[in-house]
Amino acid sequence: MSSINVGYFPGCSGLGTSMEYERSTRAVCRELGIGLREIPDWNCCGSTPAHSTDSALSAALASRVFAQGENAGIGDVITPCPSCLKNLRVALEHMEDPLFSARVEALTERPLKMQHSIRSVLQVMVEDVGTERIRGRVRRSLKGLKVVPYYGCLMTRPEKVMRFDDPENPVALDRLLEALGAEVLPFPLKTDCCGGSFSIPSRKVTPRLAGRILDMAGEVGADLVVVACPLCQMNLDLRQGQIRAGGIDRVLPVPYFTQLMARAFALPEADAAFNKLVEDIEPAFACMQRRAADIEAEERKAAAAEAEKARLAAERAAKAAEKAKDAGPDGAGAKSAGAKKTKGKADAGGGDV
Amino acid sequence: MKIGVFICHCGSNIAGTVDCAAVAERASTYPDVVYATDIMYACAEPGQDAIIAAIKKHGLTGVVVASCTPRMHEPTFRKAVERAGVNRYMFEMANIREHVSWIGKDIEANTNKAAELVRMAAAKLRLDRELKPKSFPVTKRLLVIGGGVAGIQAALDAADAGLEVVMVEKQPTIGGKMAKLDKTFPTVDCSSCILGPRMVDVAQHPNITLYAYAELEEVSGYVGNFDVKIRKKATYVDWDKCTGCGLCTEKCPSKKSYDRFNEGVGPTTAIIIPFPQAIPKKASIEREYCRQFNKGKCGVCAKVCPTGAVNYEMQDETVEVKVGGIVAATGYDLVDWKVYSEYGGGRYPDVVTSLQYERMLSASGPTGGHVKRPSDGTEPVNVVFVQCVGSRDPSIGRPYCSGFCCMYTAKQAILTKDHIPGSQSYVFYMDIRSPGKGYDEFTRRVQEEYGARYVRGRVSMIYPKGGKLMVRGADTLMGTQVEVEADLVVLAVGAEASANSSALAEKLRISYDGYGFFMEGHPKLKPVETNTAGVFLAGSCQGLKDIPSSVAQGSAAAAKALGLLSRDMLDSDPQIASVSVNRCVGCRKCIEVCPFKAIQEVDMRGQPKAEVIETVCQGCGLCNATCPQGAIQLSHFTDNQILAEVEALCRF
Amino acid sequence: MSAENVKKFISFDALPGFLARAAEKNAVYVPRREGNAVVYRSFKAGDEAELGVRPTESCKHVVFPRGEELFSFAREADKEEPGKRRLVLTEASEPGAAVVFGALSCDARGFLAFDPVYNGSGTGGTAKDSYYLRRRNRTLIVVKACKNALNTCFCNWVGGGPASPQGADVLAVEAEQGLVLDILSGEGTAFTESLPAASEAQLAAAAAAVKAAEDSLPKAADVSAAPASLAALFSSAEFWNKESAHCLYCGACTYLCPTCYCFNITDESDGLTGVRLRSWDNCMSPLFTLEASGHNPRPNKADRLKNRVGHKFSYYPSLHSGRFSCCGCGRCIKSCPSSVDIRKIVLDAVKEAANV
Amino acid sequence: MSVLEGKELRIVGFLCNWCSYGGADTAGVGRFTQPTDLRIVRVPCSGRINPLFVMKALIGGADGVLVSGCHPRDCHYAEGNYYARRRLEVLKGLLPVLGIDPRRFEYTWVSASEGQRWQHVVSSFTAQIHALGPAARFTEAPEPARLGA
Amino acid sequence: MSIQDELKSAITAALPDVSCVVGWGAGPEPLRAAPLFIRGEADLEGFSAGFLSVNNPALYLPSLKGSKVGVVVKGCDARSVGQLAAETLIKREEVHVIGYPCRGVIDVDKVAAKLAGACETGEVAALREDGDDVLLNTPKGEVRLAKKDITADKCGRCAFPNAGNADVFVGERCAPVVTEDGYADIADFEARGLDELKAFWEQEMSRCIRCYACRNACPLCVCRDQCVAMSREPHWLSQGDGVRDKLFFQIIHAVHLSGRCTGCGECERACPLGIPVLKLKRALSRRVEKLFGYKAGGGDTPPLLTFLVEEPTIKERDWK
Repeated sequence: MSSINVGYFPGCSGLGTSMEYERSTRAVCRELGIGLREIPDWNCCGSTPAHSTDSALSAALASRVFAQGENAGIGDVITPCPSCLKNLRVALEHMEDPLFSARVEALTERPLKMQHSIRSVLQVMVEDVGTERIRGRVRRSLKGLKVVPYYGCLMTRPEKVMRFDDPENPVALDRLLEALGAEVLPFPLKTDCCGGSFSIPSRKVTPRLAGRILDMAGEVGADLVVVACPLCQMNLDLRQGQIRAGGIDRVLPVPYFTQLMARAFALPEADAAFNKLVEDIEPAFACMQRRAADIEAEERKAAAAEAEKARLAAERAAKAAEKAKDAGPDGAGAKSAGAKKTKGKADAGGGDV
Repeated sequence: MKIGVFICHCGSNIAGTVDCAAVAERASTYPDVVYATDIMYACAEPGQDAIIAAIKKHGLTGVVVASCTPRMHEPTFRKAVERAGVNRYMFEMANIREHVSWIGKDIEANTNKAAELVRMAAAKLRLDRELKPKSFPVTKRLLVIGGGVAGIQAALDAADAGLEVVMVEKQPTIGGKMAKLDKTFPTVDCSSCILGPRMVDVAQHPNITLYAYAELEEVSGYVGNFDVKIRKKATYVDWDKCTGCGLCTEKCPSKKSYDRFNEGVGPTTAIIIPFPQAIPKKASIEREYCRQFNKGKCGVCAKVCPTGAVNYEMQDETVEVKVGGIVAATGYDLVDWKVYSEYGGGRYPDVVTSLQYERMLSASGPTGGHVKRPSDGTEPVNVVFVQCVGSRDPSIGRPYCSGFCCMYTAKQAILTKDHIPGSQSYVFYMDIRSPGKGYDEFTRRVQEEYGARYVRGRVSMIYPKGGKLMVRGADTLMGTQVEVEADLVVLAVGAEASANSSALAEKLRISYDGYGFFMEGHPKLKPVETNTAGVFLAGSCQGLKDIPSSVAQGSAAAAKALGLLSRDMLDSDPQIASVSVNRCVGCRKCIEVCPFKAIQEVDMRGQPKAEVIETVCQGCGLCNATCPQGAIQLSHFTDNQILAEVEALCRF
Repeated sequence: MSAENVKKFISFDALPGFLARAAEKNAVYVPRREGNAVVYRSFKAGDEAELGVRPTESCKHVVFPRGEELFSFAREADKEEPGKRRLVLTEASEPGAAVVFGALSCDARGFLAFDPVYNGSGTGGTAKDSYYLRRRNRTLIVVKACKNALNTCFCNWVGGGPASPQGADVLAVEAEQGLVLDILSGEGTAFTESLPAASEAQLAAAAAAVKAAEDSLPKAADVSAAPASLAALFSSAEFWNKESAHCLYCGACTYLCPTCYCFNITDESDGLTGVRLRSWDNCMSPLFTLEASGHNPRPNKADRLKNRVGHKFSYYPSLHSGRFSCCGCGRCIKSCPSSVDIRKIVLDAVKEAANV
Repeated sequence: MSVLEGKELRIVGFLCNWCSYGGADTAGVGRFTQPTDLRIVRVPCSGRINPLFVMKALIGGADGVLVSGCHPRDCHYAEGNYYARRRLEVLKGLLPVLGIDPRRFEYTWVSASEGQRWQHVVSSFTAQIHALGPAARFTEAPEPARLGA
Repeated sequence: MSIQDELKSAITAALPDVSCVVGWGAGPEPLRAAPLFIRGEADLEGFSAGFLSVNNPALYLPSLKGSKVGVVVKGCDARSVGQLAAETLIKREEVHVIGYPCRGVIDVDKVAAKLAGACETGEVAALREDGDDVLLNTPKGEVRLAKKDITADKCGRCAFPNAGNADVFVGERCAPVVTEDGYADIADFEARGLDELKAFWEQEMSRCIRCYACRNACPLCVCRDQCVAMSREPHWLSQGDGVRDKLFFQIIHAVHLSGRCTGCGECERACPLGIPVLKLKRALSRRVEKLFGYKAGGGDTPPLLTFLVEEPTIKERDWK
């Protein structure tokens, strides 16, 4: 497969709260041959708080990002952050309206061509790279790790803007994690709200909503919750103290999917950057290794049994052939005897039902 | 030609904004117009008499009336001129009310426009030719497609009136959706107790021939004389021999077949009699589950059948029938609710459809009338009903209301309490739609007497938690979010046009709407007719409706069919296409486009020529617009007539 | 007029001015280049006449318009009796005088085939076509002699030549950067009155040009047997099927022909008013002989081509003192989309008839 | 016939009897005010409309032509409007090459119940034609006025 | 063997089974060939195919329906055969199609333009081909012209030089000049603007003499003797000489050919007055191709004789 070259928009979180996402994303992309060209002198995508007060201002910020990319000859852009993605997409859509784009161009003081495509890092991983290629890169399988994927509100919604996966029951991240070797548990709350938007206006709401997600993850037996959004990650990881204080007694590490990819690809520890997580992930990995050992032992036993079965079957076949030969020189007779034998066996099988 | 022109005042409806006398004066200068006048009410008796008198006095050979839309009074005036001895097709109307006086107040412009419309009508009339309808005999037999309650009603009514009836049913039994219901609202009486005897009547009626497990393959012909091909699908059981004893279904080793009749609530066998009261009560083999067909060996049913009715070699068979009229009563199907991922999309076994729930409630159903959770077989306590799943939802292309779900949900909530006295029902609804006799009272009873809790709001999500289902939704009356812990969730799945309804419509050459429901002839005045003469509609195929409405429509369709087929001869509309054989070059383009297969190629002294089958032609004129040399012309709308109208306007 | 045989001269430089002055008095038609064709157009000051390339069409429409309104009619309401209609006829207005400047010699000779049909001479003077005659009598024709022959020319077979004066009022021969004008009629004299007489040198150059043009024509074939031969082959379907096989039976040959004079009459009306129209018709069209019953005595193109050739080389001469209704201009050959060659058909007929 | 000078332009409508003519009736019954320019030719089906009728009107001096039939799937004759749609859509390709503004011809679908839609269609089409102004007439003379000065 | 000889043997081989083979032979002047009906080997002598084989022999096929005939075709002629067969105007099995690679045919009007001022094309005494050039004997001496400068416009946009549906194909297939007809000529023409185009047609059509050579040269004009141009029932046209009626006939012809015209250009070539009537047909072909991806002559049902319930390419105005 040829290498992929795309523009890259890290988003503000990447420089602060989600450094581990940023770091692991770049490392994983390098490993998969995805060339990232960071948009020079990029700025805020115009998401919170601009978009809630002035859509033109928000679009102007987004437009400047695209303009910067355009000046550098960048066409297709990817970003790890779903919130940035949503805002950049919405801006592209709004800019098709000439009246709106005139308002924005008044702010940017230059004409804008908006012929870009923008997608998420996750989307590129599953659509362009593909799970097969990811599976092929795995050097340290996550076998034995029980995970639930958490997509959050924005990764697939609003449906018309994001145009990615099933809006209510997405499975892209599930497939990706399976490719890494992990056991993905059915998780009913994968698109529930983590309360991110309320983290500043209301201290009560966020722990309740985030707690519900963690509680469900614990209930279905997950070792950890895998995320793809910096804001979700912060809410789920950083607030576990508050959540426990609220009565939900769960301790669950919340890594980014790119971090798990980095680990599965056996990239340097610094690239996986697990040390940036608040809740320690190492106990989960320890648990994973124990389980993996058990699974492998089971598998070995099963394989041995299978081999034994095959050996016995071969032996029987050889004996039957010997017998047939003895039956006489008439080849046709030998054949019919063999056929009869098989038939009798099938009948017996039928009677069992 | 001598043309008379009558400009109607329609009281002040027209005269208020059109100078009718001035229009008449201008009309008197038009070609061949020998008499023009204005008149107070042309359609009233004095008006018609005046027209007749003028025809006689001035020897008129054609009449133009400028009044309302021809869609209103063209037949009235045609009859009037005919009374005066003028052929009914030597008549044209100019629509100066709906198209002039009612849509603008500028008297100068309206008067001018009215005069021009009269000019066009007169120009067309000059080229009108006398037309006479032709009579043809009628086949006194009715085809009913679909053996649900609407089709049954239509068939029985028609048969009781003495008409021969052929009924075609896709499934191995008639009864349709109603046969699957446990009880009916608002009387909560037993569905099969009221339907069963009617089904038996169909089987026993001397005038009814039933083809079950059969489909309509092809329809040709025209009103009064349709030629119908019916494909009887292979059941692999000779129904002449089958006694319906059911021994085969007991012995069949393939016991994990999908049970269509029971909506998959429990498994069934590969050879089945759908349910004990099935009509015809005959066994049939579902090939996809049968071991004999899939593995090439088994033969158990053939061995046990006391009459030797099983025949694995059976092939589909085609029957040809001539009928005079057709009633389509093909019902509906449920929307594929699995598109709703937020409700689990089929991943949670304890989320069931309302129709599955009916089968669970039914004493003859697979659970014997015991309501059990499919996941673990335990009896539910909290049952949540979710309304409008696939109804009133533009996001999945189903913006319409299915009409009957509010009522059956109320019924199911009542039945739940009857079956499990300790249970609690919750109903999430958008609006309660209960406009029927005793319907609204019924929805009050379920809340007040049976304690069902109605929550006004949509369900946003259903997810499993600890063996239960969490139903999260909005309570828009309280303005809050609610979560209900449910043992069983019943989705009131909306209905849609039955699968392949559009293909059937195309065979019948009737129109259907964007959802696949068949179009009635007129939404108010022709509710069971279609625009294809001789084809009628009954039941939900025309639009979703409950049992009483379906039955009423079944009777209505039968009445319409009886009216048609009570006549020995029918008149064909003479406004049809005809071929000028001298000019036809036999290029076949008209034959290719005719939607009614009304044109055939004939040989005329070695030359291929087109010929219109007069009784089949519907008069659309598509052939006329297709024929490059204009050799085929639609009577009353010929090229020259339309050109005359255009030239009356555009010749500067 | 005093100088009966005085020839005049006009230089090409002076020609536009001369034509412009003439156009002030009469309609003047000159050949003009339009696209890939050369057609006769009414001359307006500033126009350039094309006197080199030979016109694609003949100038017969100046005298015999493609669609001529004979009269118009209207049905008017009778003021006294509204039920009655009066039919009001209005004659088409009288055409004015016209000049064709730069016609081919063949075009002028073409009118000589028209004349006996329309002036009554063919019928002993009983049937005169006033519509034709009034235009014919008011049209002055200035022929511009051809300088050389084209591949398709055969005027010398039928009694013509590149500088034939027949039918012309003035014959112009190109010489010395201008035209030497031979005046052939009184109208011609009046038309050229303002022009100077030609010099000896100019006359000599003109005579030489005429000689060169005549020499450029191949020797004429003898078609004197054609009338009899064609009559003899009237029933030979095989001959005509073969000759007409590649004909597309369009009307190009007849409508470009200077001698084809057939017409059709239709009323074109919108009900209230209308016109009676005389428009060109052509014998290659199946409608030419289509009868109201639907029967067509000439159903095939072979029948129709036979009529066309037969008319020109057999039936017409038998009615009009042996004159062929063909002037040999070759336009029917030159412009035929499927390369039908009337010369070949006539010669084939003579040969075929001789063999029979 | 002359239009009302300075007030109206010549707009010809071809409407199918079953849907659009009924829609225009419905608009009338609803008293939905419309411009007076349009003159309606009633035909049984949009499939009856030979594209040449449209051309005849445009060449003959119409300033605008509007065709309206039943919505796809709603044709009284099942298929007529499908053929009409293709033919009329193709016809649009001929207008510019002839020197006729393609905006002078439109086709659409209006059902018998869509009185309001009909009002909207007529009003916006009439406004469109007025914005374009009177169409230049093709000469009926044998020889046109000479090009250029 | 030369292509000429190969074609002759192909015709000879076909003759026993057919009533005639339509090809080309010598015409009335050096620049023009004439359609040739070969009924026996004796007729073969005059046969030639090549640069002068302008006429479309498919024209004659519908009138020969009922007996088996042979036809020698260029690529464009073969498209006409294909379209006639698709519309059942001929029976394909009744036609024995002999194809050869066509590298373009002459446009006599272009020769006229090249010779302008020197002589008329009717004065050319002989034509000789010399590789990519032709040599003309004119009264002013020998003139050498490059074939590419005097080849018909349609040949410059030829995507089908080899008869695709031939029963016998002679010679090496040659590469198409273009793979897609871009209709650039129509786009350029339209770019002149509406006012100019209206005046253009008024001027051009004023030359029309209503001879209907355009129609009669069109292989796909099915109506033949029954054309609406002259009929009174229906009465589309007056018989007058007005520009409007004459233009309207061209509109009729174009509309009747929409979705059927293979662009053989015979209408325009046949016009004795040189009116560019093909433009109207090409404007419609361009639209048909864009809407339905249909190129006439390929053998599929003409797009206007069929439909799709959902037309993915038709963007209807929504009247919002």
